[in-house]
Amino acid sequence: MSIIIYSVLVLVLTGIISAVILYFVAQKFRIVEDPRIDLVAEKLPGANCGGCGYAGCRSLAEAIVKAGSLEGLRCPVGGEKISSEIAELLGLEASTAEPQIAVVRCNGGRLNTTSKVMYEGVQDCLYAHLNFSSEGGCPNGCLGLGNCVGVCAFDAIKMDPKSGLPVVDEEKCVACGLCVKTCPRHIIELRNKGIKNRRVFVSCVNTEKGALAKKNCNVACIGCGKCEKVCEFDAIKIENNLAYIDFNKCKLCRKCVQECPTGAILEINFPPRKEKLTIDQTQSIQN
Amino acid sequence: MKTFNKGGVHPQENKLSNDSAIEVFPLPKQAVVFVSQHLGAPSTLVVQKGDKVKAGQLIAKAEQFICANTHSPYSGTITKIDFATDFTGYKKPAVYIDVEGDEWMEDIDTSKDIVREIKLDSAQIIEKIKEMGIVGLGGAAFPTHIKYMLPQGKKADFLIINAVECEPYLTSDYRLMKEKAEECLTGIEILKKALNVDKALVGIEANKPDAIEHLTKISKNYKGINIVPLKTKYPQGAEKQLIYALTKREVPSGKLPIEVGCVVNNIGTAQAVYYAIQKNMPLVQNILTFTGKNVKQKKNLLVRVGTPIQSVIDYCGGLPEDTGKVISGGPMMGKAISDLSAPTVKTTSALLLMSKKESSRKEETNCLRCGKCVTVCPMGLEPIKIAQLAENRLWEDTEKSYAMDCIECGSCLYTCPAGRPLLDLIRVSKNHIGDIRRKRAQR
Amino acid sequence: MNRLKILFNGILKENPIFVLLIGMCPTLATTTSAINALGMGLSTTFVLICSNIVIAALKNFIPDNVRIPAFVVIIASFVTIVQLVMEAYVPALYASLGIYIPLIVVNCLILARAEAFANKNTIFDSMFDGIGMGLGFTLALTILGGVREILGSGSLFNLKFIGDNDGILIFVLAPGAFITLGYIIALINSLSKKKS
Amino acid sequence: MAKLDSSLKNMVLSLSLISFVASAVLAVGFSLTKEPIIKAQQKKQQDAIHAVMPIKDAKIGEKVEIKLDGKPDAFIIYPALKDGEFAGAAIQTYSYEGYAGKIEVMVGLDKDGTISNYTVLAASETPGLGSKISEWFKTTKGNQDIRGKNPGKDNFIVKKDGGDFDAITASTISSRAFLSSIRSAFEAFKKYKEQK
Amino acid sequence: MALLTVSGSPHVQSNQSTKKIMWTVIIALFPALLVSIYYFGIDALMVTLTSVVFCVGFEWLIQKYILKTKTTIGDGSAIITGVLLAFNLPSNVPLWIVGIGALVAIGVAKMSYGGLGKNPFNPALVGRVFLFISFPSKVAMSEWPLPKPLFDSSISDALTGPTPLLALKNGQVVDLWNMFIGATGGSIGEVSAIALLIGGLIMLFRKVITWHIPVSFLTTAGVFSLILWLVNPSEFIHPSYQILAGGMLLGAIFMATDMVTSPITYKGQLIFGCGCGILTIIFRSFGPMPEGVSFAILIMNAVTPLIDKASSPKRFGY
Repeated sequence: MSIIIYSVLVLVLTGIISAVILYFVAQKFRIVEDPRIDLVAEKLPGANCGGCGYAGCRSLAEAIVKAGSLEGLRCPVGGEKISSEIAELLGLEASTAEPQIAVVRCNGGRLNTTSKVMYEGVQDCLYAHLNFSSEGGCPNGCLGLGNCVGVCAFDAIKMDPKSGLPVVDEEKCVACGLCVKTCPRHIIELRNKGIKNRRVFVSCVNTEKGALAKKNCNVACIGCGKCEKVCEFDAIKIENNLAYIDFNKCKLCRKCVQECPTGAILEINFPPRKEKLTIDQTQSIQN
Repeated sequence: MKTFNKGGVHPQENKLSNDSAIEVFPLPKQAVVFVSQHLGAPSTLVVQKGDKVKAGQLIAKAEQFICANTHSPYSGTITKIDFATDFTGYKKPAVYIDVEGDEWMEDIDTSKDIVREIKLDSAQIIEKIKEMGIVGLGGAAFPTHIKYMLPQGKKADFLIINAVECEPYLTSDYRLMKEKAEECLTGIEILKKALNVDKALVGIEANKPDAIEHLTKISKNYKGINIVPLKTKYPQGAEKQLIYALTKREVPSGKLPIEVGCVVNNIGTAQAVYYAIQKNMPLVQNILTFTGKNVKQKKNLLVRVGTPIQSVIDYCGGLPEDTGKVISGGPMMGKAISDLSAPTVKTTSALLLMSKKESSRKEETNCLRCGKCVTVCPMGLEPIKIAQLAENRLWEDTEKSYAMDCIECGSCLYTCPAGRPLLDLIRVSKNHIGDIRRKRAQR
Repeated sequence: MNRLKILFNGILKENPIFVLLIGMCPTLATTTSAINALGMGLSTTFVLICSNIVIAALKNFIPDNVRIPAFVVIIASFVTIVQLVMEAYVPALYASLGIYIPLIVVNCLILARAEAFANKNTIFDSMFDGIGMGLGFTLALTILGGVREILGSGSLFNLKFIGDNDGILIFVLAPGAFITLGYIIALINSLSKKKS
Repeated sequence: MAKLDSSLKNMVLSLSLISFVASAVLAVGFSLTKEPIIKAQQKKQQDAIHAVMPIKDAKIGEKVEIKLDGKPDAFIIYPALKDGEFAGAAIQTYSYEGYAGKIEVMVGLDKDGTISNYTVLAASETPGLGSKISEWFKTTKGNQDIRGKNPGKDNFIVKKDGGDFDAITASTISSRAFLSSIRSAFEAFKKYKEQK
Repeated sequence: MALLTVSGSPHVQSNQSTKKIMWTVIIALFPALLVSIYYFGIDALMVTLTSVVFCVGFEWLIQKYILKTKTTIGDGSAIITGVLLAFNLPSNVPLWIVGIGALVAIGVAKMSYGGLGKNPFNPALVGRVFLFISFPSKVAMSEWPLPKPLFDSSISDALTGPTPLLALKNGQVVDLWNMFIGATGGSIGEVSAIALLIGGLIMLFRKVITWHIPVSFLTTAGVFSLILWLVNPSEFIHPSYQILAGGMLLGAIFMATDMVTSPITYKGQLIFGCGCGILTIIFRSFGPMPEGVSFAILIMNAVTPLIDKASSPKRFGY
């Protein structure tokens, strides 16, 4: 019997002493942190992709709680759903933004340019960019060495082995913008996904004069201005010999696509037209 | 024999054009002169389309601190002011000139006489160097006058002249020293005066014994110019390595040579300075080595700036059949040319034609950790480590591995038995580190 | 349905050994043979289920700051009970596992489940989690022990099948545990990658 | 019920209550299993003694502890009595020279000191190598069987060191330790007989 | 005309290559192989061939079917692993055990880490140690085949006896000259000091290795064993035996100098060699086994990253 009393006494005493010690230690070293940070962080996807511009999901959560508003603090991965959830959690108003997707604005690649030189060395776009214009000669076009593929945390961008150009997977892309930041030639852009994923954009970033641009690449924008004239919504601007379609103004009427003499404007995810298009590159991108 | 303290390689020298005397390249019919041909801020154009220009006339003016003037190398009419492709394929603003005759500006002395008497004082010399658009001809094209405008409180002890020519194949400096020794030495004299020092050290590698002999003989007529033979080892011609080889002084990381009391200039620059000061002639021409193992006519040419590269090749017998690479400069640090229609610039010191076999890179295998890259690095870096970090895109760690100290001599890539693109990766890291530092500075 | 998911979560998706890699000490030490591994796995499972239930039941009663000592006391009690019972009634098993039984107290698996699951969920969910995790642990241990026994001693569950020859001795020793575990995890990773 | 706050009162109460219950349960459990555990241990001892005893159905006399010079622990001798006569003994002996420390052996000697049988009580020798001592020296093969040999007459040293017995392949150290424990047992046996 | 190529500088590369390095090592291994064929007969050749064939075969299979990458067996590194593994085994070892050793060396120690250049441990040594631990009764480290010159018919087959180290430990007398030329018991590649030295000189001359590791290894081992010998000549072995006997020379010249698993700077290599030397003598003198070179080198392999970190070269301008 004594063993029972003895062991109970020892254990209970240990318990009491450690509880007291723990209490004072906890008092002394308590870290005051806004408990909402944890709640917000829990809502975020936790991929730590850095697409929001912060080091990781928790940093974004800290920033959101600290700022007390969602103005400009958005998780590109989670999108609207998470934004509204967080807004609800913190009693804020969610900033609304349309879903976006990364778009590759170069259609040159191996199919539409002829190689004039060969590149050898480390397979890194930035390094090739430092050394020469490009195999086809276009100083603005895609180098095709895949830095964008390397940085994508969502496996959403792949090199097309045929054209040597990156292709964005619509399902997987979350518009985090890492590839946009990585591309040394600023070819990739985040554009609105559009109704039914339909988009019209100029697939060229070459700022050379028309003749020069056309010399190197079959599908270059030559800055002729035809699209600008045909556009009824004032969505197209020509600057530096290059047309740019403002996706906020574009109504997806597709008139410019037909008008473009080089086929530099692409339409994505539209049903096939009745009359056949002259440019078969459109299809190749759609695939 | 003196040399630098660590690392270095000894590639095949291949000085094939040693025996060809400097030849004057005929004037082209049409020339393209880039508005800015130096490192730093762009110069401002001062001529217009349709203007008639004479050789030596100013066409672009330096208006900012690190900047240099550009002069017309030709007399003729400006037909166009537009972008032109440089040899890397990028577009740069340029002046197109239709060459008509060869009429120089009136105040330029085009005679061959050697003028040794220096009339100007230090400040005037520096001003004149600036005016004549002299840039470093060693390769970097850094405006020369800035080196001589010493920062407050710094004093130079030595003028160091780089006549090492450690790059394989190149012979332009060698020919210069053999044929124009007086001009070079007078140029050094002028630079000495500009810098207010009484000692100039001229480093020459031991593989040019007759140049050493020749210069040593002539330098007896000049005071305070020491010709120092150096052991043949690449990259002896790198600024910091040369200073160490000649003075045993180590330029601290991230600092300029003036920190240890030295100013370094290329021997070619010294000659250009001679012309600028004594003959009033701006930098409009330079000596160009045309070489390569399969090239039939290996030449050293005096070429005006703005000559199309293609015309130089044609002049020397055209492109050999199996040419795989055309390089502007030497095989170790030169740049590969992607567009042969581009014109030469002030610093085009060589055109090297390499066969496919000679120039193509080794097959890449896994790193063997042999450590040869570490052994040969003249800066004491660990290229193997930096490359590994760069492959994993850990740019901040490459900075901590001192990637920024790399002088891009290429010894690591040259020596790597596994054919790893070490220097490529280090250069990429340096670029990223630059971005990171800029971002940091903004904060 | 939900509970079934919890159950299989522990066995496959979050297998404590092959996926979460927790509780490595008994894993490496006791898997010299399949039977030892099975014994260890079942003892741990028992403790895990009991502690999960008790902790889930008491979770509101335990203030956050003393939860770890409280958990440890609860877990340690069950382990001691297992040890006493085993010593009293299955001395043979106790002889081979004896020194590892007390180590169940500090098996991260049990504390981790208490902290991560039982402390937040209902009694029944916790029980199923305990069963699932325990079975996953037992399964993994038995596989590991089986492979090591086959390679190291040429037998399985003490049934010799390669005659008089010894096996590859290193697999019975500590390095063999690491090597086997590493390759099994690699295999599972490559299989699951292929699947997705 | 909401979770309790981490106040001093709650913490102390909760932890001490849990400790109280746990210790109570354990104490009860301990007292319940005390008897069976002792019995199990005794049975193991008895089994070992009986297994090595030179004569069947012998009565086991009072155990005697013998200390030897230079040996730290006592050797325990269980004399076997047949019809009240001393007919041999089971000796619990040990050696600290094993590859992994102490090995404990129960060895049976008849009244002349000839070895009848032995069993290894505790050893942590390398599995597959040193652990073979439990079988090796009672296998009829080569010069390895020690049964029927007498440490007083035969040289209980491994062949390599000039003795009579084959060491286990690649486990010379364990073999040496084992034979040394048998020699010690014989020493103790002699001393016991002298004392008597 | 073919297209011009563009790349960053430099545009020339030295004529060194992985392949050349590997084949030089293979050539350097030949003298030792020939000596052991002379002394151990066709068995030595069989073990070596089996080991090479299995190593190359496993590397090919793993690259082709498991990793699905380009096969690189042409670079010769698997052949070196094969030869070195065989050199560390006795000539009377069963061939199936050699196969298992090759699988471990290539599969576990090399390919698991990503192939050539990524393995932290010397694959041949890992294979050898694996066999040594796994098959103590078959790769016995106490009984070794004794030399039987190829043309000497006076000695009958399959004689075994202790290696010089073990013999010395047991107080027997061993002839130094026999150890130097290789007429002694031991594993295939380690017996002949002269053949190993010739191989080392070939590699040194072709700049495949530098002197740092072998010299620091042997010097440290020599000095340390000399100290021990001076303290107690009856218990410890004379340094000259220490260096000539066992795998010391094979380890110092061929195993420790493996560039993949040794430090990259000269400073680091000196530290590495010293570590190997001291550990070897400690294992030999105070350990339960007569030999310790393999373990010493493997342990130093493990600390190589730390040595690398500690011995980075002095940078210019700091």
